[in-house]
Amino acid sequence: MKKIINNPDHVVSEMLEGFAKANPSVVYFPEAEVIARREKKAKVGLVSGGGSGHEPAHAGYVGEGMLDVAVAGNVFASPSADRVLKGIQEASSGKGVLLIIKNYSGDIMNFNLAKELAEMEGIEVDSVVVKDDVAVKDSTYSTGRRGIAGTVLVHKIAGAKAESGASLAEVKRVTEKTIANIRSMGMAMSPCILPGVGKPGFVLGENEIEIGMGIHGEPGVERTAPQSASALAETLLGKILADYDFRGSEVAVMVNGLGSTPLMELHILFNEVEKRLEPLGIKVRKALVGNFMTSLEMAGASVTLLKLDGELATLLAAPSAAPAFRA
Amino acid sequence: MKKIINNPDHVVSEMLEGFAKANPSVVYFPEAEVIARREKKAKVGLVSGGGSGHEPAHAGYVGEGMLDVAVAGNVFASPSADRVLKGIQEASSGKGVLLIIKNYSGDIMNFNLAKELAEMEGIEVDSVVVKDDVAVKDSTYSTGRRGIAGTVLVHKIAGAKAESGASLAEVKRVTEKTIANIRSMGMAMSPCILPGVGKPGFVLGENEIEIGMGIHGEPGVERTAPQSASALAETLLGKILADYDFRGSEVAVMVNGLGSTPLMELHILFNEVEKRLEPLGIKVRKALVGNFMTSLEMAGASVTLLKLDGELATLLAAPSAAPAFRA
Amino acid sequence: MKIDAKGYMDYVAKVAQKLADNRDYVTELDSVTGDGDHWVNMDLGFRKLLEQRSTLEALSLGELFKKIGMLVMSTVGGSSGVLYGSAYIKASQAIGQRESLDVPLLAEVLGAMLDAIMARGGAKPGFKTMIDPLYQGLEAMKAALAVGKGDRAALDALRAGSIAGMEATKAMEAVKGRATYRTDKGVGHLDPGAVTMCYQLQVLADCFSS
Amino acid sequence: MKIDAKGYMDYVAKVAQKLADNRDYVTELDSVTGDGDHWVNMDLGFRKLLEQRSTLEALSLGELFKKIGMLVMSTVGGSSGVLYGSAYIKASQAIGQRESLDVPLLAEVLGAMLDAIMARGGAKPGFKTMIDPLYQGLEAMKAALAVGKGDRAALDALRAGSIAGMEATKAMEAVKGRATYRTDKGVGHLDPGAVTMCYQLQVLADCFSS
Ligand SMILES: Nc1ncnc2c1ncn2[C@@H]1O[C@H](COP(=O)(O)OP(=O)(O)O)[C@@H](O)[C@H]1O
Ligand SMILES: Nc1ncnc2c1ncn2[C@@H]1O[C@H](COP(=O)(O)OP(=O)(O)O)[C@@H](O)[C@H]1O
Ligand SMILES: [Mg+2]
Ligand SMILES: [Mg+2]
Ligand SMILES: [Mg+2]
Ligand SMILES: [Mg+2]
Repeated sequence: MKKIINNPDHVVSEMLEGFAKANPSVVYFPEAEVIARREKKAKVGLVSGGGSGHEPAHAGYVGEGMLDVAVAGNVFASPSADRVLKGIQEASSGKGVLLIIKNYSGDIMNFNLAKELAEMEGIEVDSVVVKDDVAVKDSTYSTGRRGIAGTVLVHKIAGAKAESGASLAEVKRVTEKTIANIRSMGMAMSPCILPGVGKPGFVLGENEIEIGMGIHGEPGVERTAPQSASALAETLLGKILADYDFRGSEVAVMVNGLGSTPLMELHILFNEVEKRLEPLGIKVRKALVGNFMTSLEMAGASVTLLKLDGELATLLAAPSAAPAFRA
Repeated sequence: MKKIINNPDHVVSEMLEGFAKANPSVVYFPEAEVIARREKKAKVGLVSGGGSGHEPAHAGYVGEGMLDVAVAGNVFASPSADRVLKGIQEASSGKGVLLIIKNYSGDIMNFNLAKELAEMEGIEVDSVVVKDDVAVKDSTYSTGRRGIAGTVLVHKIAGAKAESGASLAEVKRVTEKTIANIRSMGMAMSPCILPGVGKPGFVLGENEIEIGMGIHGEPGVERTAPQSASALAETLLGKILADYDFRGSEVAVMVNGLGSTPLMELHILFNEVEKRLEPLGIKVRKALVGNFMTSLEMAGASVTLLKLDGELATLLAAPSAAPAFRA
Repeated sequence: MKIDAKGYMDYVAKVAQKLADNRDYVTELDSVTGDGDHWVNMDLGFRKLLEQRSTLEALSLGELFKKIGMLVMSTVGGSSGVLYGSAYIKASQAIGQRESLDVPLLAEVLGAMLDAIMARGGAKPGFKTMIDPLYQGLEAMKAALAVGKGDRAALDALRAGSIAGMEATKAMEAVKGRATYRTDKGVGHLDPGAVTMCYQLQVLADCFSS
Repeated sequence: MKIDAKGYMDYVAKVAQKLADNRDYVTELDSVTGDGDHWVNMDLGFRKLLEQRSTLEALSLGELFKKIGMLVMSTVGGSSGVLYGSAYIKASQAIGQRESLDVPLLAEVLGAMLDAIMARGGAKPGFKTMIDPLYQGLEAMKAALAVGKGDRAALDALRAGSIAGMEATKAMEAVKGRATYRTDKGVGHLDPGAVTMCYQLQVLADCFSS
């Protein structure tokens, strides 16, 4: 394993230390692995977070117009409730705090526990759960769908709404609307290596890719032979459109790289996705192509579609000063 | 080889087609593989470019406050003179055009030929050559130093100056000053695969990294065992500081990923670099950590230092709307 | 057959060793059905406890459990961190002022842990989680105690039950946790959290017996 | 021993084949001292020429060379694109209105190409580039013609000289191009551009001889 690190136990703290030095607009709380805006505002506080290894998520999305606080867990492990509690405290200005949680049992449990602890301190806290990954069947009984790259668009829209001075209930409403209208589907071509493990978590042969693999290398829906960009766009979009009818609507499209897939390939994939939308009467109002929610050095990509109405389109286009999402 | 592409012969055109669709602020000229700003201004035109495979360079740096035009060659091959000529024509508003060339013989020959052709058409053209890579000994006799990641800072500063309405001579002066004060040093941990070749261009064993390798996989200065982030910062900074005395100055620092090195590791490396600068009286005024000048999916990173005076610091901080460098 | 705070930290050290010995196996299990970090998480937690061994040994038993709960919860994160954290905190309440664990108190403590894990994660026995070995081990142990079989038999029942519960996860369909993302719901694969839970119960029974 | 436009395109097809047969070898050479794309570049250029074969064959010889130069320059890019492009354009001027290449005109054409490459890239014989086989081949050819040895002998001299020039690059230190980035300046490795130049000169001599 060749990684530019010092000690697997310290990757998160050294990364965030470096991140805060490189971005003077944030402050770093080392005990809690929390990154928060330096300038606070009286507004609804937005807290997100999750396991590390998905950079620039989540710290990169802290900034005016987006999150107030990102809470980092260890690599691929939800941050603990006490860290999230610290995040809530930092985000709170008395107007309530909204937690944006990705749907993994670890995250749900830790964020909910933190919410209870914060409420005991008198902070008003509400939460939303992002579950955009159509690779997994939705279910109320079991854990259900994962939250993946679409979360970044949720951060953006919630952030713009909160920045506008809206109430906690209003921010939550718009955030839930975003979540209801967003779908993603991904695929992986090579594994990633956890710093503490030192070898790949799974193997994909020279002639295999995995459709629907999760951003932590959780299993996907099928292994196929490598496909052309065109066939891949067909496959990924096909799964998304089978789940949600985007026909005739305006959308935001995100083509997200998982880590080691070159931007060249992401743009080629986006080109193929875009070609298929027009004939369906789907209009791309905003496109995002890049590494927004990664899985360490995994190769692969995901496609996300978000249906926009006037409100969501305006919020998506609003300014953002977050280091990894400037608009 | 698993790549998200359709046909190795079409990677550049499909990528740029996708890029232009995703970024409405630019237009794409397919015959010449040129990306240009949609809104033109009467000002000195700035043209850069080079082989493809270094994304987001160079198209990602086209936008208000940065380049006017990026000209793309085939993967790792300089764009041909006729493409560069088209780029110059698009960038020209009658106030002269400055070419920012990276120091490779192919680039030098093609850009110079294009310059001659444009001058025959009556366009005033001047050029600068970036050679920031201290891995290679400088020399006036031979090809000399390569231009690598530092080029992005050159684009930024030249772009801000041109945007201010300065004359061609003034823009050139400030650009040359930037070039004179910039140094980079990189290292690679794994190879990249040219789409037209389909297999890695070189092999690095599980226990080797290459210090000083170029952004096209050109040979470096030595192979060593993998090093900790701390040792690596020492090695790379050591080579830079041995070449140029940055002590006591204000600098911009860029830690650039070559493609598949996670942002996590780049921030850890930056953290180590930063720690070493303070004791030398070097003050980090601006830090950039990310993938700015890549080598397809190569793993590795480079460190760049640019000495700032008041003029350069102001220009570096000026606004930019380029998709890959928003400030 | 009693374990005090110091004895409990000896137990912690033995679990740490048991985990260290099974790094690849446990990692592999979580790689197949989950995200591959379960061993890293557990190892991190137990190493953290050992780092603080001298401080921890000096605590009362109830305080020790509370402190372990807090440390595990905050160091580990993820699903296992919050679940074990909640389990230890709830167990510390069950222990109260008592200064050592005997076998009947152990049954109480394990019961409190089971309740806490189920309450925190919303999972039940049969969901293919760390709950299964704990539930089946504890049921067997309680049954042995109920018919007055004595400590040693109760510990043997705990051992056998937890192994059975762990092994039963192989055939189960996952309802909570990452194995639910598999189209086969993980059927045919052991649950990693059940395996490490089982390790802990085995080592615990051994510590009482020795 | 004459080659017209159609004959020249037959030559182009043979070079394309020769390149296709040596893909891994040439790629490997540029991977060692350069950036690994030399074969891709040359292959792209020659495939482009073949795609347009019917149009190209219909041109006059001078027009053909000019068009080849433009196509190679714009399709290939990189160092080889601009160097071969310049070479062919300059050669088309040397050809002027003449409709076929004979051996003496070939020497003139190669001389024009050599001048153009040296002028464009600023390199000289001995700099470890594509220039070396061309220079040594042409020198040998001209020497043979000067002493009136006849076409066949002149072509043999071209063959032998270009091979010698190509092989000599192994021991040379690079002054221009990517091999200069190596601390050893590429000493011990053949220059890829010299190898493909040599291929072209060999195939050219063969075309004249057959
Ligand atoms: N809701 C839950 N209730 C009980 N146990 C659970 C639950 N979710 C997950 N687990 C257990 O946690 C284990 C995974 O732990 P770990 O890998 O450390 O966390 P994560 O799943 O967050 O990566 C699973 O194998 C399972 O035994
Ligand atoms: N200045 C120069 N003059 C003559 N030949 C050169 C010069 N620079 C490079 N070459 C030749 O070009 C070859 C490399 O071509 P190629 O790989 O296609 O381009 P690039 O170096 O731009 O990747 C070298 O092997 C060398 O023979
Ligand atoms: Mg995890
Ligand atoms: Mg090249
Ligand atoms: Mg796990
Ligand atoms: Mg080359």
